Amino acid sequence: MKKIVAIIRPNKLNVVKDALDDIGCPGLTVTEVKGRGRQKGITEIYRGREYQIDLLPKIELMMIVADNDVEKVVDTIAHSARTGKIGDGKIFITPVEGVVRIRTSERGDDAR
Amino acid sequence: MKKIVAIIRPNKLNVVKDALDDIGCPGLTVTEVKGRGRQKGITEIYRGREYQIDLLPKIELMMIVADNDVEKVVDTIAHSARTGKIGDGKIFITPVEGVVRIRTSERGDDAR
Amino acid sequence: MKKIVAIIRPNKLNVVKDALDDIGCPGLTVTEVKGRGRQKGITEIYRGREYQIDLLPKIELMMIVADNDVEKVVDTIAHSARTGKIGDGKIFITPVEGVVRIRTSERGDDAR
Amino acid sequence: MVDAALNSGDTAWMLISTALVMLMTVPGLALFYAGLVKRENVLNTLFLSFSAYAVASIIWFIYGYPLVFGADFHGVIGVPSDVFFYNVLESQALYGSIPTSVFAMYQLTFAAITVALISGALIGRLKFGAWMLFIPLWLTFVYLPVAHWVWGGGWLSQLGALDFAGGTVVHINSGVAALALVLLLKGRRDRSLLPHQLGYTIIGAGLLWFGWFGFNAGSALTAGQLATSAFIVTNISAASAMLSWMLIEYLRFGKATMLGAASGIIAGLVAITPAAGFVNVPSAIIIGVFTSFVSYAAISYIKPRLGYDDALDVFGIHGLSGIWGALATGIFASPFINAAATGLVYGNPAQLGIQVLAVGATFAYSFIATLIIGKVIDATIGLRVTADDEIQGLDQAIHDEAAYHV
Amino acid sequence: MVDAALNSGDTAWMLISTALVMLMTVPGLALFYAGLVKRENVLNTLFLSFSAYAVASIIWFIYGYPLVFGADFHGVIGVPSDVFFYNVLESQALYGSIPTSVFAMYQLTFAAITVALISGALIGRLKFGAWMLFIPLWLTFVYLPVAHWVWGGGWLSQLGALDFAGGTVVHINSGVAALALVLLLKGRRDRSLLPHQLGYTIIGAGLLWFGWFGFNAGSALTAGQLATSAFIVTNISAASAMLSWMLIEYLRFGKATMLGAASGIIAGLVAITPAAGFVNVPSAIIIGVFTSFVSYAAISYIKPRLGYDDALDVFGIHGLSGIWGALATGIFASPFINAAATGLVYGNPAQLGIQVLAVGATFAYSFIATLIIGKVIDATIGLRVTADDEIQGLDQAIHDEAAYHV
Amino acid sequence: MVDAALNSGDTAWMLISTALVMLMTVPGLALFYAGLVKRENVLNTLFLSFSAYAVASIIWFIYGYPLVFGADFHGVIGVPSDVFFYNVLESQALYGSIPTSVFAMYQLTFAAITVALISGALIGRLKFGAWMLFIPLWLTFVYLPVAHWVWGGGWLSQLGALDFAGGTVVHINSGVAALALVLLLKGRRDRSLLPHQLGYTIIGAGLLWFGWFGFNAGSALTAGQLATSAFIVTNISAASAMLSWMLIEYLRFGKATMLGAASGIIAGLVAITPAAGFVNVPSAIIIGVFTSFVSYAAISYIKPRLGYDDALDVFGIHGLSGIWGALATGIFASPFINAAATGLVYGNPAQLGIQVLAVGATFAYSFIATLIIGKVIDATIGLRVTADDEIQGLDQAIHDEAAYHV
Ligand SMILES: Nc1ncnc2c1ncn2[C@@H]1O[C@H](COP(=O)(O)OP(=O)(O)O)[C@@H](O)[C@H]1O
Ligand SMILES: Nc1ncnc2c1ncn2[C@@H]1O[C@H](COP(=O)(O)OP(=O)(O)O)[C@@H](O)[C@H]1O
Ligand SMILES: Nc1ncnc2c1ncn2[C@@H]1O[C@H](COP(=O)(O)OP(=O)(O)O)[C@@H](O)[C@H]1O
Repeated sequence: MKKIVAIIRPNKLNVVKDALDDIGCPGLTVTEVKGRGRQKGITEIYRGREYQIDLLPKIELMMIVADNDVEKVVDTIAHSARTGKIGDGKIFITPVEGVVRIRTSERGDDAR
Repeated sequence: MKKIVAIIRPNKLNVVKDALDDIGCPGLTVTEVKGRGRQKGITEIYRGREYQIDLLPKIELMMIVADNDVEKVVDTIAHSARTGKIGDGKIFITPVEGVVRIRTSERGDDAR
Repeated sequence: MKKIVAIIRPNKLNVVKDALDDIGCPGLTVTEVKGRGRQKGITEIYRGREYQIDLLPKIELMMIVADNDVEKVVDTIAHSARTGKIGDGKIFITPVEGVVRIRTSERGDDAR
Repeated sequence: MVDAALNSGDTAWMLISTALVMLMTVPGLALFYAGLVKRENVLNTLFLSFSAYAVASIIWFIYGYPLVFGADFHGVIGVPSDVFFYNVLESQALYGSIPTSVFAMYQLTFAAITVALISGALIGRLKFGAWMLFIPLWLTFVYLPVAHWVWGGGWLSQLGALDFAGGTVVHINSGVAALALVLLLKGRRDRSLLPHQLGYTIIGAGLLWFGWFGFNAGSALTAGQLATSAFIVTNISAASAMLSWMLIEYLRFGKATMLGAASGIIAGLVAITPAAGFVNVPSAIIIGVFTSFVSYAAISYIKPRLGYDDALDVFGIHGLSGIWGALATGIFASPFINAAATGLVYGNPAQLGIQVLAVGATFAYSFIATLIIGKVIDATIGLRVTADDEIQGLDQAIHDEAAYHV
Repeated sequence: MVDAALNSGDTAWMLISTALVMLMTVPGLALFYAGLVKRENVLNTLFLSFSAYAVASIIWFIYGYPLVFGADFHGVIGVPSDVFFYNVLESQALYGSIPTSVFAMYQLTFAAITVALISGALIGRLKFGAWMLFIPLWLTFVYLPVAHWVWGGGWLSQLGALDFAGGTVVHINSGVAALALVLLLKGRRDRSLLPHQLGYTIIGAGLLWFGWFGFNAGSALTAGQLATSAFIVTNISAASAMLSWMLIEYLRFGKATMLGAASGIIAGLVAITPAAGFVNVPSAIIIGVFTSFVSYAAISYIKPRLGYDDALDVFGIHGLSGIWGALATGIFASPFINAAATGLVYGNPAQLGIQVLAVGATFAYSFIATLIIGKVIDATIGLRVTADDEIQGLDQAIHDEAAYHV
Repeated sequence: MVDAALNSGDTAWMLISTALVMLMTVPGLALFYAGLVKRENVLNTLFLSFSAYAVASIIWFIYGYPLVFGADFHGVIGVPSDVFFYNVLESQALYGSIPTSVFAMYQLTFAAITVALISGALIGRLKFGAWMLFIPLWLTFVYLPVAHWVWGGGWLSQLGALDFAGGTVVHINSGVAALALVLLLKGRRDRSLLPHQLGYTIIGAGLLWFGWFGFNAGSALTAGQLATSAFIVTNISAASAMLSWMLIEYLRFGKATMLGAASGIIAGLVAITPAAGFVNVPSAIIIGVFTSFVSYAAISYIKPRLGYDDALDVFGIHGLSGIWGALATGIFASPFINAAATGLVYGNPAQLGIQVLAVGATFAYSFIATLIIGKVIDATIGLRVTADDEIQGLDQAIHDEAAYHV
């Protein structure tokens, strides 16, 4: 089992969610975050003064998936979240050692 | 050392926190998240139109614990967060390679 | 590649961000979280009644960095986020198995 | 000629006073309460005030107004006539120097806010259907008679009870009803008062203070010296009570809170309400300063000890500051301000006795009648939501909507 | 002597009524709309109302007022005179018992809110520059003539069309203009109505209800029986429509929503507007109850079927409840309330025919003229923002600011 | 007979004007400021305005009113009499056609908002205790004398200085005091102006605009032509200044901001305040358009260059637009609007000289006296919170509460 964390554009959330539905991996957890990478910040003006806002709003998507679903899920996210412009975000894969479903105390792959 | 991430119902946070206190593992970090799994979404009505809200509010609990506390902590969370109904959430365990306490720069187990 | 997660004081965010800029590691993702550790909570009063607020606001900083940058980044965060008082927070290092840049589908180190 | 004595200045003042009192409920009180509740109960809280105003608006013109202000029937109730406001607008009748209809409309806004006030005690666990049933029952069987007794020529007014703008009729009445219902409803699972957005409460407090000028100074029914006098003492009592609440907090905790200050404002406005047209500036300062001690003590010491869950302190603030105000009227009423009333300090101790009687009668009647209404509703459709609905929050559970979306 | 007939009570009432109608737009309507939109479009939504008010304020005194209320020119438009309000303040002229200038200022607030209303349909995708151009064009070519026809002595008023406070001039006019523009603008990418902060909408609804007393009762132009009568029916229609909207939702879903109740309030206020000075209490209840069915049906059944993206339902609520109100005026106008008007149920069916004509003429003129103005703007500077700007949200994209910062 | 000349229309207008000016501070200005600050300072910011209003309410009736409006003592101050408003309500005295007491109450709201305005410059770092001490000191030693000089028959009014509704007494006075205190207080650690919830600021701006009609048109003290005239020019100046601020931003950045527009509204209202009862429509447009240039320049160019940390631009907007308005009154005052005043363009250049003198005297006195008061407070209990408190945010640090809970 792997943990996949993807940082995507906020307005891509719905497309990505639907795409993950279609490949049969609906389970996910979403967090509102802010980030910076290569995308440069934006400027806001208040009473004639410019403020550089360098952290831009993003959405973090977290999914636990079976080992052999990793490729499929990563590809699906990468594909559906892409605009081709700087700021599209990243996907990170990290190892998972155990999963428990709280409702039933099932463990392991079944618990996802 | 392990990192334990639990996704639980928002209204279970206090019970879980207290239970973790009782077993002597108070340190934790909490994030408001939204998620979907098997639990189906809810419907909201605005001016006669229904909206499917498929991401439900959850709380993400993150804890770094010593290897031999993992079982205890996981059991405590699973037990105190359970309602038995769909939507109770998941616990994920992942490896940790290092911990630093910012205040003192201590590293390793002592830094938790 | 490693994933570095740091829990810091909210008012240290700007200093830490600038310090990371200076060492050439700008990419990061930030989440508003709440946490408890050794720092004891605060008390709020409403109409003569006291409430114990034991979860204090913190900022979670997440960065994916190359293996040989880990030390540098950890030191920089630890140094710039320190006040020396309880509540300064923690840094956790976890392994990463893969990174994908959504915009280009590049993988591995280049994708950071 | 019908319009012979119509005074356009008085009428203008009553029109705007009516609008001001309306604003106190919608959205003033609604916001004041909504800011104090959990994020998950915001809309339900607003809804309780809005629906109280709407239902009262209809009932008042169907049969409410004549039951209060119709010809007195043995001191108990008005004789119903003019149902559906039949022929009142058409007749162009006058009430003093203003149209009868503006007087009726002005009085409606008092009936409406009285019911809405009760809701603050009940938030977080009351069935919405129970509330929709409670409004007409309580208005009919509690508000209308009590208002008749005090303002409509009923037995309390015949005895000479003083209530310039509603200390008894509005505040004691609603505060006591809130207490009675809370005893039936029982406490919430989570009783914390962690306001989800205090800004709403502050907007509400501001609009309440603003609208209260219509409430108290409008009760003069003319735009002249009496209205002005009521206006001034209303303002200074609110200010005094705000500062005295801050002082209490400062003495106890070393810090003053904004919610405390807002609570003091409301307590000060409540306390001056029955006295507004009868007292001078120094008396108003005393009334205001003291009322915060009364309400603060009730909320901080008595409530926790007795254990009833008056969620937003309707009994503590409206009930008790209302009682203090009603008594203070008997103490401080000055014949130099208003020839119609003389209190204890001007040599008429009997007035205080009458005030005690009016307070006692209103307390007893409101408490018992509300208990009966509550019991009936509980036995039929039930008062309380399910535990699940309470935990999930009422906005989602019983209205299918949320106050905020990201 | 010029001031001979000036009545200070009437003048006081018109001054405050004017301020009340101003408050309806700024910040009432602005907030009502802003609460319903996405977090990323809040400031832009507020800005559309504020800029409408500001631009109308200038235009009105430069040339707007005389084009409506100047000497009639063949029933079509007023003769422009007194540009820049030249010599009007100085002349101290009277309009009935009040200064001409307060009448002019009062009327300005109607022009301003009419344009601001339109913006609700357009949010989330309209170029700001296009709006800044639309305001003067639409005011000049649509509002001023229609207002002249109905209120300034133009052909509709010569025919005897009734519109007490703006059912035709304000609500049908703005609702239809909104529909026309929406057809040009096309739908938003994301049409969901998930209000980002319903509390704003509730504050807005409260201020609108409050301000509407100035709108409708102020239209009596005096502080007397007629103002009072309009005040009462305004209130009861709003309350009735709120409850009937709740009932519809309850019958359909088993639950009532706060946004539904707020929508009902607005629909009830719109519907009573043309009738406010002409009908009695029972008629107002009927008008209010029925109007929620009209607007609810439009929003829930017709809009989805036809597919136009009237974002915040300006046509559905203001257009259609406005039409119902205009017709209802022809049905229920009672000569016992106002000798100036007799409707169908009091034996004058012809009035209904005149109302149909006024509705039809306003609908057709507003629709076609707005379409032309919209086309011209689209062909020159363009109506719609880029897809990128729409997705990013207009606050950031076209104003470089954000409504919230953490 | 005492009431012989009481005019109920004028009295109604003054009662409601008083309530309107009260609403400007509580909660208008409080919200306007609170929306602009960081989430952690919201309640403290609200509290500064509320406490200013409450303390002023008490002081005014204890001794403030007679010091301003009592018999003139050598042009400097009023002779104190009637402390605790002794016998004023009871005497039922008249001030022109209205009760003396409503005039006194109306004037209180001006004193209160003047102090509250100052707080905008100080937010984020001022000790609460220092503020609670500053209010009575500043009112007593700065506001009361200056108000006496200009409005109470003091030396400036004897010289013929014009200030219809408070350009000098309220806006220059508070703006300059803000500047003086800021120099003592020093800058905040974090000077960014990233409004945490601009919606509050917009509600505040709307209520300020609404209330300003009471402020300016109420200053006529009667409901007639003069009030109407002041009402109209107030509105058009605000609208003009809003549009001109938008234009400046558009020329500089290609985009207009909602906060800019709101800032323009306030600047336009401030500038017209001293001139409101003296100028006609075209002059008001000029005053409004130009004032945004004045305040914008001050905020964008002068402030950063000089480096003082006037947090919410009290000096930049109230101080400088107030000065421009006071001078503009000397330029544009038209004897055809108000026989009492003739300005430069109507052939009386001396008036401009008098205005310059009044501005200079107020500036100098307010600056120096405020500096002294500030120094005294700093030397005793201290002006500034600890660095820790500032960083943590004042709501938590000094009030133990938070504006928002999830
Ligand atoms: N090294 C990193 N560690 C953690 N988060 C990162 C890192 N680099 C980028 N991110 C996240 O990804 C988001 C998009 O990155 P960015 O570099 O702007 O886009 P792109 O990958 O298209 O060049 C950032 O806003 C940030 O949240
Ligand atoms: N595969 C997954 N990856 C990440 N988060 C998940 C996953 N499955 C479930 N979750 C999280 O757990 C929450 C509860 O899951 P759900 O399936 O509804 O409950 P249960 O485990 O009781 O069946 C979800 O809302 C989501 O936040
Ligand atoms: N064991 C832990 N697991 C997860 N998060 C923790 C843990 N211990 C501390 N934290 C996070 O770090 C923050 C600061 O910790 P604290 O113990 O107060 O400071 P310090 O490390 O300076 O003693 C906490 O608020 C919490 O968010």
